Amino acid sequence: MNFEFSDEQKLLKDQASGFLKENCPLVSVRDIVDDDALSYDKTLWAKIGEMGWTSTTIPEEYGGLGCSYLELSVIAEELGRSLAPTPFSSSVYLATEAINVAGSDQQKNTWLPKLATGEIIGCVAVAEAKGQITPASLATESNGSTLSGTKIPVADGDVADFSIVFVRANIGDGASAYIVDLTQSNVERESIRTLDPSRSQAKITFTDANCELLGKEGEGWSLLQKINNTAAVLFAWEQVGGSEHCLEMAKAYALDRIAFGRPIASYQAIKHKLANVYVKNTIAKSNCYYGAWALSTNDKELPVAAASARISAIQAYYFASKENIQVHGGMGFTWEFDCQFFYRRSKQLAVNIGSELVWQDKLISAIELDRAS
Amino acid sequence: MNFEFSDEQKLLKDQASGFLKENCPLVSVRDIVDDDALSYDKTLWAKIGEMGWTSTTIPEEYGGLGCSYLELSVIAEELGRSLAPTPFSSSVYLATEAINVAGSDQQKNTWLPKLATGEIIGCVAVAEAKGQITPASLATESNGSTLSGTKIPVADGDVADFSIVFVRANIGDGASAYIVDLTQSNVERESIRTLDPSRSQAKITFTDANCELLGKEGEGWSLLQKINNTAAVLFAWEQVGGSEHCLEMAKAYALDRIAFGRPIASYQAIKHKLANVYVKNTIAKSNCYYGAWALSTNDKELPVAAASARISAIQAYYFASKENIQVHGGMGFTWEFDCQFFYRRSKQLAVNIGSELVWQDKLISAIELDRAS
Amino acid sequence: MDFNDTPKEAEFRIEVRTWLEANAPTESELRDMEPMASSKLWQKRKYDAGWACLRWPKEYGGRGASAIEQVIYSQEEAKIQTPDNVFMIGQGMCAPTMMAWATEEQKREYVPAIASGEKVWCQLFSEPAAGSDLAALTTKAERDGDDWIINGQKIWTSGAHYSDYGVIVLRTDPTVPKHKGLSYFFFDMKSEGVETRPIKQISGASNFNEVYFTNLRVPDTQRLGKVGQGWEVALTTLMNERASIGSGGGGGVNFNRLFKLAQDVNINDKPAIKNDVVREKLANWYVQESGLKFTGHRTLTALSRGELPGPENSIGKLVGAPKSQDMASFGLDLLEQSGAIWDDEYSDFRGLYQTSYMSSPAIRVAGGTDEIMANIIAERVLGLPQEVRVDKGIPFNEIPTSSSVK
Amino acid sequence: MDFNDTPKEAEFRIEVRTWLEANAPTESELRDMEPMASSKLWQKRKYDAGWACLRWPKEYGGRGASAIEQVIYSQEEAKIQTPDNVFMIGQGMCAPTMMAWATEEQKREYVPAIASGEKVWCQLFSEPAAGSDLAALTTKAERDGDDWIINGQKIWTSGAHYSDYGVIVLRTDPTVPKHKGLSYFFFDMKSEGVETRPIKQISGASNFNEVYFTNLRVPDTQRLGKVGQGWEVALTTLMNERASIGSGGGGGVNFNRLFKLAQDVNINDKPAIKNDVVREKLANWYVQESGLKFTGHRTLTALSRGELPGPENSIGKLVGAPKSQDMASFGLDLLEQSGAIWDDEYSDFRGLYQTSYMSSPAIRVAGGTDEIMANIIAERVLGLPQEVRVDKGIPFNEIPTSSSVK
Repeated sequence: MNFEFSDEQKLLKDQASGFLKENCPLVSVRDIVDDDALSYDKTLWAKIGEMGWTSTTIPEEYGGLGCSYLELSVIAEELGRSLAPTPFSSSVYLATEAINVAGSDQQKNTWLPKLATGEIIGCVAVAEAKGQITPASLATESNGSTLSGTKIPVADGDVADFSIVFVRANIGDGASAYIVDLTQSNVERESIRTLDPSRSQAKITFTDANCELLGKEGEGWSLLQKINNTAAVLFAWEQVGGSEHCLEMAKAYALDRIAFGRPIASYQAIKHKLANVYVKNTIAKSNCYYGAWALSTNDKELPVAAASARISAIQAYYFASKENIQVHGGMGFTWEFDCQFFYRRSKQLAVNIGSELVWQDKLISAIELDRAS
Repeated sequence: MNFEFSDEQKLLKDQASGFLKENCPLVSVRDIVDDDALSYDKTLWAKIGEMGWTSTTIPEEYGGLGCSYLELSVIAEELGRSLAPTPFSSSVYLATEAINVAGSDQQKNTWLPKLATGEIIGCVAVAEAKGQITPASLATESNGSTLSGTKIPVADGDVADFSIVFVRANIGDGASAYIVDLTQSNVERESIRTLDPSRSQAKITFTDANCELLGKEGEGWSLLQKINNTAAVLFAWEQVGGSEHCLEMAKAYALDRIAFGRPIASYQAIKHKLANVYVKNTIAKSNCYYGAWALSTNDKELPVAAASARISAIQAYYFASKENIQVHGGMGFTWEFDCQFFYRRSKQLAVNIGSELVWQDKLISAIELDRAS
Repeated sequence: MDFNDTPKEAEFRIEVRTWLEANAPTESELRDMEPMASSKLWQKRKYDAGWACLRWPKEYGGRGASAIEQVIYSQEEAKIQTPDNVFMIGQGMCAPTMMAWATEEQKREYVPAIASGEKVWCQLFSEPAAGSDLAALTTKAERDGDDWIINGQKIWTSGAHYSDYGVIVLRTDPTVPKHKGLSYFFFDMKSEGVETRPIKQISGASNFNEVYFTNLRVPDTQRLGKVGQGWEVALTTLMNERASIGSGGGGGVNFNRLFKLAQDVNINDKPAIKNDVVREKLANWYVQESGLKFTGHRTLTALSRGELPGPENSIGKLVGAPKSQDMASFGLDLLEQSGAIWDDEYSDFRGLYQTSYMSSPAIRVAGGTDEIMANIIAERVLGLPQEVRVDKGIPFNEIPTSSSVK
Repeated sequence: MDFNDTPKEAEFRIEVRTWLEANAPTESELRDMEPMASSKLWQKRKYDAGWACLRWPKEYGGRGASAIEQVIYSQEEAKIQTPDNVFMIGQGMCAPTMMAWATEEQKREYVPAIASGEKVWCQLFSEPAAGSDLAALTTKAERDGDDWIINGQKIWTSGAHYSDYGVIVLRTDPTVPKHKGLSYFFFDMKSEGVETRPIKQISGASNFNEVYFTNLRVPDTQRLGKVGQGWEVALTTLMNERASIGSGGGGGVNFNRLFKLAQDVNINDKPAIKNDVVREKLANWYVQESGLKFTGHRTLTALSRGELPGPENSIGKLVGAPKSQDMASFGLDLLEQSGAIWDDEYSDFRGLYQTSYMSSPAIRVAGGTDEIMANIIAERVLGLPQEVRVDKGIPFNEIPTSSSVK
């Protein structure tokens, strides 16, 4: 039994932690939030590219490090802990993954080396309106060489260079995926104000935009499920990193804040609240370990492992981030304090690739499938 | 605004409370539980009949008091508080109600006067197997004059004189209701051991048993819904009475029990637990008030009011009864202590006329219907 | 049991309604008026006709009415569109304290002007290191002849920036146990030495202020109660605060709105309202809302009978605040990716769920945290013991403080 | 990261498996044997072959093995059918305490007999008025020459009725602060003056006993630690209890069983597993179970590396116990009316859900209540302050007691 990261992976985690403490303190998250004109931290993004994190799981033949998802997991945890305001998740967990999984050799050669260095940013465009998206609800269409429609919101769509766009298909699973250069003139982009201003969202209108099929026609929805499973594990690591940061903040504040002559950390209402945060974080983290293992070995349990990690991480982060504010009392809900950033991020991550509700259903479906066979 | 019982109703409640404290202390509940041969407290039942409680809502022309459901509500609350081990709910809330609502003059004349005095006991037989019962799942059938099939479990079916039996119908709402004399030879009855031995359950096998249609053929399911709405409110009052008793017990124990030199009631874990019990009880009780009002005025909001009372009362009683045990620590789960009786009863009442799950769905359906019109 | 007024109440309700219909300010009257001017216009009109602060004695600008008459008036006024009420703190908390503790002369001078809306008052109690533990406040008043010199900082003061007067609790002796060293004053908010700064909340709104005092001079004649009796006076104010918070909750999202959202968005290509989880959650929230509503009805019934409602009222906030937060969070989940948008142009439902998600943390704290509310129910309703107090009887300046308090 | 043994562990596992396959008691061997005799037969066989109490030193009957070897052995033994283990308390708690505190002579006399299963031991700590607050115990030992005379009552003693020896903490001085007045002994359970009565639980089972002492005589040579040092000795025992409770939970109902039930019963004429609420609840319980399972894997990994797992283990019981209760309750709801039956003949699933509903309250209390578990996590894992202790430094006989304690 070796259910732990290797020493090298732990070293990588320590390096990531140190790097982000220096290059991404909470004050730099605040800078992005406070300035509407800033979509992400460009300096940080450039350095992340230099560190090679964007290339972690890209095969060496395409300029990547060819590392496993275990390495990417430890990076994700630290990115989540620091709330790094970058398009890392869109570009690395989703767009890179989509091309890596479904791209032709030529597509891989075109995009992966640049994604590896971080010189270009990718994103994924699925949503078109409020509520859950299904193939049947997609309005965006393509004739194979151009596509038209409006996607909203697209995480990091305002800063990405290209997007994987999911459009309606009348065959197969009902959807197809296309690679679209977002810098072309047939693409109109607009930044949108968001619940979590440290992560940008966009509205993108495609009008006969040039596009290139990724994978096969009518296999887009399956591709999306596949990359969402990967992203679910990595998002979960970010969420756990964030939850743990919340616990540290809440603990530090509760130990310092005196009420009625003693630290509020000495009251059971606070002690048990923090114990519950710890419990939820531990449950989530242990599920993340399993998710990382299943991802790294491409185990057939991945759908179950990914859903478990995501559900428990969503629950842990919501609880940790809201109770962190609560422990901070009046200060917690002031703009001046940092508690808000975690609370915002917890929801941004929770709705980005399908909410808790969607994944609970997915988990049971995966188990049903598993037990039926 | 007069959202309160009248002085006469309050007096009735005080009388009921006094009567039950004297005639139904917890030790007599224990007697019924400890002795497998005892299905209910016959002495208490006889006295309840003498008090006229069984006749509360029966019209005067049939020998009843012709009182409103408000009077029955205050009695129900006290019966629930005392855990009275009698077939009151089956006979009064369900069987009496069914005949009162759907019976012919002759049927009313036959049954109601005897139900009023408590000399006979009625019950309702619906369930046939595990899980939720629907018209389509009913196997019991009737040719109009006899019926055959097995009902399990039937609350108080072993001690009742007659039952309203719900059978499959191929017209209307899919079910018909029949009155069946349980003392006839074509009916075989067997007492079943129960989760709450203070309330009896039976298996009843009908083999060409003589029966008499109640209401119209193919209108049985609607009748069941109607009497279940009434029963939901009255059950809820019983549940609230029980929940409040749990809170009193837990409070008294917590104030007396010393740990680390002070009463456990001084620890926030216990204080907040009891505060939460109080909150849930209050929510449930206020919904019960509304349910009682809607029932007494036969308001069109009754389906919503009944479901609200039932859902909140189920939740309150489960929480109060399990946390009462928890507050009592090791003593709480011993046979010697009385906490168990409330915990058992809370579940008996929760599953008797459709679980929380069923009523949550009903509530939203009623609201949908309401808003659509 | 019925929902109707008694005949006497019904008669009063008609009187109220008749007056309101004839006198409520019209849209054209208020056009181009600043919000404060609108508020004052309406309050003055009510006052002149005897419809301000109904429960107060007539000599201080009230009507000498009963509690249930006050409720009926409020219900009726709530049915029509009227200007915002900026007088609530003055009328709900400051004036009752003045009536209980000020000299007869002061009452006649100040209280009617609160009823008429001529003067706006605010309440300055909380401090950065004295929230739930209010009596730990450190802003000090030092005697200087006939005046007191005040230095320090208050926080969470609603309406400080537009108030004419404030009531304040100050530490006049740090060497005695903490509840003993406090005194209570009222003062002119426009005085020199008072600086008000808005606090920006995470929702973007600024409902509260910080107020800084630098050698503010307050005459001793504006002290309420004796020196050292400030805590007792403050309790008068706070008791009235609890009463006026009522069943609270607020926060925008409620059952009706979430029900509509669930009809409006899809899960698996079907309206979300058809999803069993959505139904279950909505059902649970519905019964909480109806339970609170009917608890309110029971309170009104008590009022109607001349009884005083007890601290049971705290359940409104204790249930309502986390409910708002969870409902907002669930609403965002139903919106899926769109939940992350909070944009005037693009947010569905005008950003209701996003706004509520970001506002609800404040509701769980302001006016007493969830934890304090649970304590109140445990101690005052159920009669359970108070928390162990390690600061009892210890001189205030020997009690440990948070490191943030210099 | 992988789920496999290291080569050394794999080798050891094969050795264990080989021995178990060759030596596990066969059905025919055990036929007609009393459960206690079966247990003793199997334990003795393990002991003789060096497979009992693996981590203990060889001189006391163990194997001198590592923690991970112990785990591997347990995993392998769990895979085959073996007689019930009635030695857990003696081996898990009593023997480690003896090894830490007894004389060399006593260790050699008593400990190997625990390993071999020749003698069964139990632990007598809790009392009716000393549960979570164990040190409040009042059962007293009074010195009489070379002996101590013991009077009082212990409770929650598993296995008292079949045990040969017991370890016990007693009050030897009520006039000093409570932790200072305790002493620790071991004694012969078959002595005169010891009376054991089973406690009937609400589930109908009797897993615990009350034990009454009337002038029980215990020689002073059977004292472990000094007079007044009993609390310190008891901590040795308790530390080992925590370790052996592990991730607990138990209680019968788990995800797999509830999943099957949901396939088996209908809601609205469709299998309950198709209902979204059922799916949501099952999903949430699944992630809790898998989270606990993988937390256990992380603990095993630490053991495998020779590290000591910490009090994080408490989360198993804290999560698992209320989960069992809620799952059982939900299972009964899915059964609808049938949920109220608890009858050998008629209960579905052999009464699993009913049994679990009635057993789970005990799980939330035994071995530390939910509230104590949360305290342990808050204090020992997160380092938050301990509860305010009003009984600190006060002579034991001046501390208030529950009215139930005469």
